[in-house]
Amino acid sequence: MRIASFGIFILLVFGCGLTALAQDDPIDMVESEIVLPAPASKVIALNHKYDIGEILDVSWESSTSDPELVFGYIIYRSEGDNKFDSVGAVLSKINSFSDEELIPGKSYNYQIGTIGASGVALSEPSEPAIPDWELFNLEMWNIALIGFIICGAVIAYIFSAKAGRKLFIRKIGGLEALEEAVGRATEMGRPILFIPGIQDMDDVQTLAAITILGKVARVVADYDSKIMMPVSRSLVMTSARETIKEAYLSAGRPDAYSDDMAYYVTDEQFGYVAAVNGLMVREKPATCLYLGAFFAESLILSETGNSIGAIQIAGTARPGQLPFFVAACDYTLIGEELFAASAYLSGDPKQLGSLKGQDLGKVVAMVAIVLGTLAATLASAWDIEIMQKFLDNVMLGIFSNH
Amino acid sequence: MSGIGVYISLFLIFGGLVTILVYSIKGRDVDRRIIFAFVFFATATAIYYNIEFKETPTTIVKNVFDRLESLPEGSKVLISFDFDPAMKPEVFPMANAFVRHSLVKKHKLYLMSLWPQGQALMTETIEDVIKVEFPEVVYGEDYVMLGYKAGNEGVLNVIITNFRKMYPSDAHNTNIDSIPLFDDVKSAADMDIIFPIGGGKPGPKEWILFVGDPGQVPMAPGLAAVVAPLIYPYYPRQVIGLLGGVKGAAEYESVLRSKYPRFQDVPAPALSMMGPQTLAHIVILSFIVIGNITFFMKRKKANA
Amino acid sequence: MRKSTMIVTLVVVLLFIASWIFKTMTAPEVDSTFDALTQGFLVTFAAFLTLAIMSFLYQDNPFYKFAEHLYVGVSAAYAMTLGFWSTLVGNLFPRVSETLCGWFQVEFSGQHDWQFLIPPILGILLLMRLSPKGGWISRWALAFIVGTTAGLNLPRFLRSDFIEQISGTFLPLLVDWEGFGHFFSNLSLSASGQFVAILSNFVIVSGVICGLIYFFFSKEHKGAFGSASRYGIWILMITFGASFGYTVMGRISLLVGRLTFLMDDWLGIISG
Amino acid sequence: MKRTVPLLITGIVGTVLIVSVLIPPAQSLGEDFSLFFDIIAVFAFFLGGGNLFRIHLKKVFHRKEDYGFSIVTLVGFLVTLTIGLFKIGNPEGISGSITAAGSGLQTIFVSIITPLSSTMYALLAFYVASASYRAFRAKNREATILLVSAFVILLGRTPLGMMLTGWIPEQFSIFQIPNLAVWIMNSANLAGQRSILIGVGLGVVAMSLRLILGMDRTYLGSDK
Repeated sequence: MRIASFGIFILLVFGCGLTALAQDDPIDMVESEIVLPAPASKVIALNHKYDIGEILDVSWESSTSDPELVFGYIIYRSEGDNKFDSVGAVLSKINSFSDEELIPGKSYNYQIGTIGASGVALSEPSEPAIPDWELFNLEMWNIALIGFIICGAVIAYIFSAKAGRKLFIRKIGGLEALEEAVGRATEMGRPILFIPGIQDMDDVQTLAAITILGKVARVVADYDSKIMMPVSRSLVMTSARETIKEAYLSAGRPDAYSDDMAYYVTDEQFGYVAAVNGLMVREKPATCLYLGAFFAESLILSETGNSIGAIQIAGTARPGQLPFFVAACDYTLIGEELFAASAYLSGDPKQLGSLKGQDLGKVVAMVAIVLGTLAATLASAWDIEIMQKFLDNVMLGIFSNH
Repeated sequence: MSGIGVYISLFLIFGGLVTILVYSIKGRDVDRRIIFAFVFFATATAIYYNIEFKETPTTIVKNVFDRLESLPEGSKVLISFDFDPAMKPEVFPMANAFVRHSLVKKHKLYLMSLWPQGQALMTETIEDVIKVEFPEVVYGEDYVMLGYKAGNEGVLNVIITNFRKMYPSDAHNTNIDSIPLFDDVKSAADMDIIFPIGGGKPGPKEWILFVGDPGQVPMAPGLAAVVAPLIYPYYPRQVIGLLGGVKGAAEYESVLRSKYPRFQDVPAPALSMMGPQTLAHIVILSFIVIGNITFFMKRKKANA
Repeated sequence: MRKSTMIVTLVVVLLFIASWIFKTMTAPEVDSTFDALTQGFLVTFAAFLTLAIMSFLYQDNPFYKFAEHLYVGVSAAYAMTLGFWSTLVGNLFPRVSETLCGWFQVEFSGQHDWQFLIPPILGILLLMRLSPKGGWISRWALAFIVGTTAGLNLPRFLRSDFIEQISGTFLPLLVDWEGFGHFFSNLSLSASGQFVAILSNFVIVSGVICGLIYFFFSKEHKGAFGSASRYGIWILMITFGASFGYTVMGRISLLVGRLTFLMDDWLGIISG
Repeated sequence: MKRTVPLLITGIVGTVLIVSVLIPPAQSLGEDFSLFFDIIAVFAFFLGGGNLFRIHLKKVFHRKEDYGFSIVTLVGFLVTLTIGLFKIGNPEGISGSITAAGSGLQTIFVSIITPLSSTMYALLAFYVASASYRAFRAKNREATILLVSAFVILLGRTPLGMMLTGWIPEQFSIFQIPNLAVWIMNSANLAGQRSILIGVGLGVVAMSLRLILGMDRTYLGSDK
């Protein structure tokens, strides 16, 4: 209510100001004193779609008077008893209004007042309209559909992997480099440094890193080389120890395992980095592996690794840190490759199935982009109408809510 | 006086770079502390002499300016302070530039934050910019400080449909229903433009996902340089433009100054940061070049 | 304590006091001596902390450790108090208790929303993690947090980062097309020319597709598929280069901000 | 009890939030759950603070190495907490904004938090410099492309780019470094980021689905 009166006040003040300006010309003055602006016409109130029945959308055709002399519109509402109260005001360029916070199921009609210099001209009242609610938001059908397809594919692949079907995953380039790097450390008789990021076990990237650690530790156990793994979370330390121990067990050398291989340093980011840096400079590992979630330390670690001449392999899904790893390390697992590597190595049906489902999503994306681009090109370069229609109604209908 | 100083400093910096090059080619290791000292003095020199450059805005920044410029008086502008002091030098100038531009256009300002530290910075904006430069604006009628709420994207998910549920009161514990600015605002979808300013999580990306796209509200994020490239895919449909890092802020400040002479004398921190920024970029680029020259020379030797 | 450490500490303390006195004497616009003293102390302290952190560049040292430990404590408490006042006092109390509203001087909503007792209960369950035995019950709260994040993210990432990104790539490959003749006669490498616009759209469309191919794991990257994936990785490398450039730019800005504080607010040596 | 209840909670909450997007009558339930989440998030801050307090108290109690610094943490924590919770020094009293100018908390923010956190990140500028000297090498084709692109962006984002290449005629203006930088951002960078975004978006969808369906339970930890 208050905003309505405030709006009217502003519009009227504005109007008077303009009238005063117009007073240089006596004819204008006379005109504005007696002539009201033409009222707005065709006032229509419609139920607002896909809400909980609290909104009506009011629209009208603008006044036919000189736009310079129309300062705005006031929206009046009545609850069926022909007693109209103002509920809002808009500037003259606008010809629609959403009346919110109504009572569902009740009937309302509207009247539009056109504000001119000399007063307000009322339109005919609209037909009554009832705000109503809908069960489904049909505007979201495309999201529901695509979500259904992708989620369905993920679930289906997971179940089929669980049922024992072999799902093909291509060999990941970095994994070969990984084995080579471990081998080189053995040849040189120097240790391998493994950093699983600085996040806790609740980060997917840390989980992927621990999976890969299992493989690396197995090679280390086989070749009898040395692994060092300072970590920044105590939970990560626990799981890392379990993983390394298991690798040594399955290599048949449980006696060679020691708890000192993985140890906790500190939770503090820079404190941890300082400790790892010191370790690198003292022990001079031949191979450094940085796999997991990294932040600003990515660059400090890889720089130090570079200065001691180590082979460095990194992998993270954090796009902000990837550039530093790519520029400074010998090989980098980029983004999803980290997860694919972990799925590839573990053979876990959940990870494999998920990856497959995501691949299907990528196929959908690629096909859609090709079709959409073709349609857009044909439609714009040679004005082919059917292509424009295809683009607007089919492709954008499915792939856009804008 | 300062002219000579500038030349001497530049001579020292570039002389130093050449020395490092010679050293590196000879195969000697340059201690990283020397590099650190180098960066420190190069940047400090440029700050000391206060070198300023002219900026021409790029389209992506100009789009933001033009949109705010073309909105009718009294439009609703929401600015979210989603950053902490660590990001402040980059993005705080953007927040202040948006505030100045909105108030000079007589728009209504809604200030909020998804980061606990953001509210304190919002207070700085209100004390140092709004109260000083725009003494005529009235709290509650022209601008409101909603303050911080915990819950990241959860906050956004509520305000996109219902502001009052998340903010029953403003930062001063005043009931929101008694604030005139909220008379015709039900949700964030009622805003005419939203400036999410930040660079972490939650930040501009969450605003696009949880408010911009579902509510179809024009978004113009102000971004810390680190995340700016990540937001480009949302341009031009999901965001109308963006300001990336101190350069983006400097461009905005320069258009604001040229359009509104009254801002000629207010501080433009981003513009004055571009001098040191340029010098530091040159130093870093030189380091990359020196490093690679050494690298290739070594490799050649090894191959020969 | 070693002798050198003692000397360094002594020098730092003396400098600190000198700065304090100096900043107190030059403090602008103050009402009382006490205000001047506080202002002088605060600016000096902020400068001390800045330099203490920077000293880490030389090597790890007690000043850095002091600053780091102070930071950890203060920032944790800061987030707690702000969360308490803004969300608990602001959003929870007005919905559940008139008494609490009275204590904290915030307006009561007028009705008790009993369902809002659930989150504080879950919150207290979460705090059970601090006790060694009741840890498992905190999983209930954790489950709520995980469920909310998953439920909020799924439809929104699907919409903004998948669906909208796909339609955002529906670009005409021939921009402003008026036939080949027109194209060749106006061929130029101007940044605003037709050729560059066409090239942009071409790079975007092919880049997105080949980038996706690079991240495609169900097929061996051989033949044409392999070439596409290689092109994809080049596009990704350009992207990383851009990120790299922007990151460097951002880090430098922060340094400039800090040095400006030291030189302007503390030392006051920038003439302008 | 220990596993089933959490799995049920995750499943129900996640499903309700997804459904609330599609079904308008469920919208207010979705809002409520988001609010619940926000309130629990505050308790997560308390949990973090409590943990910190416990760890450092233990260090002091057992006189571990460097326990003196733990005292610094504890004092900083308790002082800030007291000032914040009781709004000490707030010019507007208990009902004022928590960060009102001149309040104790705002002072702590300006004089302690600001210098500490921003200097922490400013340190990275130094490391970037040293890394660019010692580690960023064009050692293979990929790294070379990356460095060239970074070079153009770094130059293009400063006035220097224009000074160096401003002489290039309009016919070839795409080779002016600032134009080239903008072009890279708007085309190749956009394409690369978009393909990453689509991939990650799919990953988030799959992960959320697994969590809601209870297929992924790692967040619950082991049964011990």
